[in-house]
Amino acid sequence: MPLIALLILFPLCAGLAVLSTRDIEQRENLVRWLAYGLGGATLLLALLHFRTEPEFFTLGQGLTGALDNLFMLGGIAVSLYLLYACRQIKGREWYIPVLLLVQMGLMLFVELAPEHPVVARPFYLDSFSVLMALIVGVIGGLICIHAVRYMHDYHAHGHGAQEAKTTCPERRRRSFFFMLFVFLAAMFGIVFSNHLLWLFFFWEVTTLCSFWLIAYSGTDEAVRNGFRALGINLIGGVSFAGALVWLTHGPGLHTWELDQLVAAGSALALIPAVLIAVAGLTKSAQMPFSSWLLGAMVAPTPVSALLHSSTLVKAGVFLLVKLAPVFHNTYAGLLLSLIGGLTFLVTSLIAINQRSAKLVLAYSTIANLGLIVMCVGIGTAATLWAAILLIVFHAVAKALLFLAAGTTAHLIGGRDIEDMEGLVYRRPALAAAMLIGILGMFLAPFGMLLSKYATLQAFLTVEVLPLGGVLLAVIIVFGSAPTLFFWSKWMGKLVAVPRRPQPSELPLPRDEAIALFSLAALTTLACALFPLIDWLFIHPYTGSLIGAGLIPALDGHLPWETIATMSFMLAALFLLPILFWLRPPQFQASSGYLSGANVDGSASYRGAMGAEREVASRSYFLTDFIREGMLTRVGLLGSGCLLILMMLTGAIR
Amino acid sequence: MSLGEPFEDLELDQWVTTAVRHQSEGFRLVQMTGTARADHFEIMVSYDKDYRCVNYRTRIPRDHPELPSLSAIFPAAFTYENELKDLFGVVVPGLTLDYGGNFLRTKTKIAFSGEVVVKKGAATATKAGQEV
Amino acid sequence: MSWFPISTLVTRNAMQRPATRLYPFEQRTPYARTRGHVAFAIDNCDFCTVCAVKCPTRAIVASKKDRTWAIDHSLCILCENCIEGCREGCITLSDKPWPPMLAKDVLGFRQAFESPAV
Amino acid sequence: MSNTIVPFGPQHPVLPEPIHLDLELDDERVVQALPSIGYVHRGLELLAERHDFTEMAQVAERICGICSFIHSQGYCQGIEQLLGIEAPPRAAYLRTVWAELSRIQSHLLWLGLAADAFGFESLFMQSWRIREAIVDIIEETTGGRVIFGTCKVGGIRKDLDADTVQRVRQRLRDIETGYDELATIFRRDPTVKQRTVGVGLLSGEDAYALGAVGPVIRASGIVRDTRKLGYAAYGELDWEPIVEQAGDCYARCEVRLREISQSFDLIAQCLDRLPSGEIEVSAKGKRPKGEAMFRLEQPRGEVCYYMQANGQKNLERFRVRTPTFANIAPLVHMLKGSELADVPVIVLTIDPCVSCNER
Amino acid sequence: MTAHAWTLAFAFLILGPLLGALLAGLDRILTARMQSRRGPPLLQPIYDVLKLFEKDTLVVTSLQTLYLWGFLLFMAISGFILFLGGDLLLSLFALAVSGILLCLAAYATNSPYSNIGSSRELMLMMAYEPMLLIVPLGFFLVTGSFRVSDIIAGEPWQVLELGGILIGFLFILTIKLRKSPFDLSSSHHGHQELVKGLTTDFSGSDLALVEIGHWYENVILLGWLYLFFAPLGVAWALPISLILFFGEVLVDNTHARLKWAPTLRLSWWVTGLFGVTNLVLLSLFA
Amino acid sequence: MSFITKSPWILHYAATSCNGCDIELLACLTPHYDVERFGIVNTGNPKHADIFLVTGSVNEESRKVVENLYAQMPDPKAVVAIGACALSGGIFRDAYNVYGGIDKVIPVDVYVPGCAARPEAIIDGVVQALAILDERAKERKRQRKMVAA
Ligand code: SF4
Ligand code: SF4
Ligand code: SF4
Ligand code: SF4
Ligand code: SF4
Ligand code: SF4
Ligand code: SF4
Ligand code: SF4
Repeated sequence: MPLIALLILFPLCAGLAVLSTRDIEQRENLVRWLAYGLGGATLLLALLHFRTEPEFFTLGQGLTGALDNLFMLGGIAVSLYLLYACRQIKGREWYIPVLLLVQMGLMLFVELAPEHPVVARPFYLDSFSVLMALIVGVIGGLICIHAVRYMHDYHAHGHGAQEAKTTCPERRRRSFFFMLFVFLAAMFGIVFSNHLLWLFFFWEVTTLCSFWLIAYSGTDEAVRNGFRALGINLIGGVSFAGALVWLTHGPGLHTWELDQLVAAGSALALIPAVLIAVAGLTKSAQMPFSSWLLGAMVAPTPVSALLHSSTLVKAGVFLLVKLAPVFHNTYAGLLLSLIGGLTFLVTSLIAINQRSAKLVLAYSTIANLGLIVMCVGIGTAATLWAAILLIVFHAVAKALLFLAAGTTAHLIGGRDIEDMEGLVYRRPALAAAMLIGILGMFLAPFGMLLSKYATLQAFLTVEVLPLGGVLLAVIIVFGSAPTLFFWSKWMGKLVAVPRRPQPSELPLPRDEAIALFSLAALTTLACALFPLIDWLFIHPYTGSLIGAGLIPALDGHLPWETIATMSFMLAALFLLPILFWLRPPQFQASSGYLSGANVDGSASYRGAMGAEREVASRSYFLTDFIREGMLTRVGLLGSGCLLILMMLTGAIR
Repeated sequence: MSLGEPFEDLELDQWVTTAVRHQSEGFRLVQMTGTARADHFEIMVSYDKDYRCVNYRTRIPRDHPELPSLSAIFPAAFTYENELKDLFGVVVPGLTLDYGGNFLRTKTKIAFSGEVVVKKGAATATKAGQEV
Repeated sequence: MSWFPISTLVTRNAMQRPATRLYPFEQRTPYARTRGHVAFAIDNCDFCTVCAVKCPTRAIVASKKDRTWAIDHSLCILCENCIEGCREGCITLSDKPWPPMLAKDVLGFRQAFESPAV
Repeated sequence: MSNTIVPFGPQHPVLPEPIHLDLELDDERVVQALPSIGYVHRGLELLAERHDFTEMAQVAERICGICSFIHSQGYCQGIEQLLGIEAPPRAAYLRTVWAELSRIQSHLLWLGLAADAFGFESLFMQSWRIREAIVDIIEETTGGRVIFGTCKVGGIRKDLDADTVQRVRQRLRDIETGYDELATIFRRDPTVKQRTVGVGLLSGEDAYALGAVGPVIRASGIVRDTRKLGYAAYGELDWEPIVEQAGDCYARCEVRLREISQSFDLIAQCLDRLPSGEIEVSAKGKRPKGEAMFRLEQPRGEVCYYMQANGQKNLERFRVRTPTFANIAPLVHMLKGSELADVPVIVLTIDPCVSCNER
Repeated sequence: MTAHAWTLAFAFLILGPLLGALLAGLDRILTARMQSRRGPPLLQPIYDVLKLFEKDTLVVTSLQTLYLWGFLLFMAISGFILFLGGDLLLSLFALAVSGILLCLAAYATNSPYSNIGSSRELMLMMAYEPMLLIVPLGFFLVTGSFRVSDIIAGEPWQVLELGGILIGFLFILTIKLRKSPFDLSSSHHGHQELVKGLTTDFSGSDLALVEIGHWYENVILLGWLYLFFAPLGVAWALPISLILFFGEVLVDNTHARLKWAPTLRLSWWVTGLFGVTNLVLLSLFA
Repeated sequence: MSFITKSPWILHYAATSCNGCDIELLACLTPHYDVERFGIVNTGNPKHADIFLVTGSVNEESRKVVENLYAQMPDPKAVVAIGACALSGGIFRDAYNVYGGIDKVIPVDVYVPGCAARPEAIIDGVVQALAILDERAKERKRQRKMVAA
């Protein structure tokens, strides 16, 4: 328990400490040390509590009461701050304050209820939440380290320089790291709270932080996107609050404790679970709610990495995974899976259209979360196993990719994938990190493959509605193809040999290097040692759920040779370049084939009108074939219908 | 088969107006070419309609070989005019798609602009013998 | 069944003997008019050089003074002008192509003949 | 935003001849296609200064190895006009026979290359197999497989005896049967249609305005076949120009397919009506004088010969405007907005003749 | 994992290329005969590769060789898993990795035709991956396992239950074998708009690696095809799958090359129509 | 005997030929002559080719192209010039844009005369080139061994 308190309070204090520094250098050093400390603390937690059975903590009566009041006031404060921020809204954004007020009303209705359920054990800890904490602490910490240098550059040049300087005064810059730390504290809160009201408070804090961070640069675009994020997250908030109202005043289940909600099973808990799931869907940017995540890409890259790849969106799926036992074997669960599936399919396709590295990452993030949601909706041990592994792999690999994309943008001055041509030759280390990230994202034997393997197997054996499983499997089958396309073409750009010598470039800053290489190492380790992760964290968690009879016993698990073969492939993928490096072949170099029109061994040719032209190759975006607008519309409509259906089936049961 | 198609001489300033007239009458550009003479270039253009071909000739002086472009009237003229440019050294103001002398790159530059020396008879055997 | 005709054709082809002429192993009989290469018999030649004059590529070089006649097969375009021009019938048309050469030695192909022919 | 920039040619397996296109692609859509020529330019018009007017017939024949005969025919008829002589009727008929044989062989050759351009290898092989039979006839009657060498100023150099005529007629009938099967395949194959229908559209107005000739303009619904001028024996034969309306690649293929059948028919007519008599009139001692513009129809369309002479052995000016040259502007027009995979198909459906084009 | 399985797997590693080369040789002879040509000797593919090793290798970047080795390695792994009786899904993933590495090798050269070739290859992968993935899924629904050894031990009539999937597989087999109408990215024949597509900038031993990889691929694909009929016993299954395999030669010779967009659309339609429908029916009635 | 003689892949380039020789060369690939019997494949790509078949003479534009293509062919390789034009310029030898035969720019191993060169002659020429290639392949092997040693 003290550790949990530490984890929640430490970043909070850290944030305050950062806020109080005046000197930039001092502040940067402080951030570095605090981030290391945070990572260390979570590692300590993990060391102490791996393979742990769920543990619940009680607080003293007085403390609970005090915290109750504190969080209630805090909640109101957050809402009020947001209301205050709403003075900047424009036009159609009037719905934001309305939602805020509704949510505040609902919460007050819950909290001031005459006889509300008593929460005996407000905090808990199980191996899954430890794993989440590890992700938040380590990856969040690394992202903070990356941000130190990145924000330095961000303000030193580029649009950051022009815009942030005018719109964001020094105070705002200081608050940046404060907000990061507050956000991490809230994440820990979400991960460890068993008290749904407290959880909701932390939830609100993350909403606030994301709004603030997205709008950070203060440009109109950033502010608008901030409000979009806020608005959509508030929909989730209202839905969450609705669930709380149901749990407080509704018939049947009467509890404020998460574990009891889960344990109540689908018969009793489906309605609140569905409502909370909607909140989870908004936070994890699933299809009808996905637009905020794309808009949020205007934020500085570390923010994107932190909020939108590795942590914030994970809060959404974290909650969904927690609720999975409730969804197991229900129509609502199947529909939830279908929402995830539709999101996966549509966003995978759209990602092909994207030029900007960040947008590709954003779409693939949504797609991957969709995959996780698919797993959650089915809610068997195998799919949960897959979902959690996906969370882990996605968190490390995506954080790595985001940071690498940001660093690349700073170093070579372009965020388009097209600009990254020849990165392997121009910036080998950076390119290696990026390649590891990409491989981790989709390629056998790395991360996603495993999870896809498990999900496919699980889907085909799903029993709610036999067709549903096939449908989901088919979605994966069709969704994987575009994934393969856009990742491969990105890799293709990275490995392409540059056409002319590149000018000497800036050195890779140390902070960014540390973050990138640690993440690259983590990605590799996660892939290589995933059985260990499984054994340490996932298996105990699913095991305890099975033990409690919440989900059926483990069905077909991965056979050992499959894992062995995967490891062998992984080893091969690493050994081959090393062998190659040790004994490089001695081949004569020549220029590419240019129909015989080459000019002196370069990449230019003698073209029409006597001009010497350099060839150019652009990867394919298939904009004529895959129409982003149309797909988005289909996705929104389809997922909207599914969402409504899900809520209906939830209610009808 | 002799068609008795006419060859008419034009003044240079009628060059474009004739083209415009033929274009509006539904004629089609058949070809343009040149012949080098001692003190001028003869430029020829052929239009046709319903299998009837009419040919016009104009002269441009060697020291000021400038020919207004027809490519705005007959888009297809750009190939012929570029050719005239490269082979005869004619300047063609107003060319829509100007290859800048790179339409036909040749070993001997502006090969057709030289004095027309008609050799008496074919190459003689003795000369050939020396060369071989 | 729009792919039917092509499928029939292709299968029929596969069943039948290939149309291939197994060239170096089996050689077909040339037509009477086949232009293979220009053959020369010195016997009647009186070195009038008509052939050389008529040759558009100057492949033939003949000299009345030295009584020599030479042909460069790398230049000959088989136009038959020389054959038509020669009143002595020294030049004939062979239906075999002149074999490929490893060196284009112009002098080497100029075969000089002494006046009483060999 | 940068586009893909690809040098298409001069050496490119889809093009048997060197021509270059600077292609600018967006994905695979052609944003811009700039042609560049000159890879085959020899400068043979100026060879008229070196070769006398009879020898020039052999140079003219080598303007191109595919329509070789028609080039020599055009040249010779032009000179005949300047000399004021006319080839005897038998020569005119045999010239027509050879010209049409050359058209069949050229179209079959094109058919094969076009099939190859959209990856239909067996069709390529089949059409060249049939073409080889035509080439055999050509070889038997002229002695050459590609360069006929039978046309001369004043007539032709070689006659056909009755036996040969009979044999040729018989063999052509057999070949035509084989050809009909091939044409059916080409017309009906769904994948061929996929690749050609609606591709490379050229409206009649555009075709006319851009000066397209030959099958290209006829496929756009405009009747223009220079053979209608009635040179050689064409004035005396029964035939009508072949026209299609669609203006796409398929229509251009169709025009050529039908023209092959028409040529078979024209040859049969010629051989049936073959007049007897001399095969040449002597041009001895005559010298060309004056100027002439002679036009005739090659497999690829109208070719123009312009000749100017002043009574000497050598022409003063010799000029050839070949069909491909006229079709370049329409080609550039059609390429814009097509797809990379369509480029070879469109290029081949104008059946480019770089060799004659650049002379 | 019986000794027999291990023997088979190692036999694949060593003899696989040989068998694949013979298949390729037969293919070339058959193609030639269909075009009424005489065609090359049966061992021609082997001569070609041995010749390529005799030649110098020109590279644009030395890294391209690395990716090609990766391509070959993963191709071999994929086949190894298959013939070991291992996990079909895993074999498929290895196949995909190998395909991607081949594309990377071509991308690495950064020359226009190679690049377009690999972009097209990726599109083809996008076209056939869904169907290829459905095959193991179908087997799973029928036999309850992704393992090849279990599939072979299945019921003889499973090929009937998997009829639609078989059709879909035969369809994408055309793509995988780089046959007309789907030889968009590179073709075994000359003369196409992409020069040699993917392989344009490989030469000498690099190109030989690609060829050997394709031989492996031939055998792997034949193996996949065989799986459908495997429960019938070798005596039936092998001839049937060989006939179907060479049926592709007929297809190759009766079609023009399609463009990428129709290819993608068509193969997804076929996947949906045959593959997915079959899956749905299986899950409804199984 | 080295394998190169069993699998000679060709590259064809029409320098400034009149097409006559080109179509005869193409005819070699088609059913009646089918040079695939000898393992010959028309690659259309210098990087895959062993024998460079050039038709037509060299002019201003094609000079560079022929050089480039030759340079992009990996050793061992051979060049066969086909037709009078490629040998010497043929009838166009006097034209103002013609430099002469192919050997003006790259070393030629076999000269196939004719206008147009017949398919049979082309096949003979390629067969001659095979002997040369065989020699070169062996030489190359020796060189490589020496480098390795
Ligand atoms: S690199 Fe781009 S994002 Fe970064 S500070 Fe400069 S302009 Fe802004
Ligand atoms: S033309 Fe005849 S007669 Fe005169 S020299 Fe020549 S061979 Fe003798
Ligand atoms: S015979 Fe002929 S070549 Fe000899 S001198 Fe007389 S004209 Fe000249
Ligand atoms: S056939 Fe023609 S080119 Fe050959 S030697 Fe005789 S005249 Fe000269
Ligand atoms: S024309 Fe006849 S006789 Fe005169 S030189 Fe020539 S070959 Fe001899
Ligand atoms: S278009 Fe010209 S170069 Fe091509 S085959 Fe015809 S005549 Fe020859
Ligand atoms: S278009 Fe010209 S070059 Fe082509 S075949 Fe006809 S005449 Fe010959
Ligand atoms: S040698 Fe003759 S056929 Fe060959 S390209 Fe030259 S002119 Fe044409």
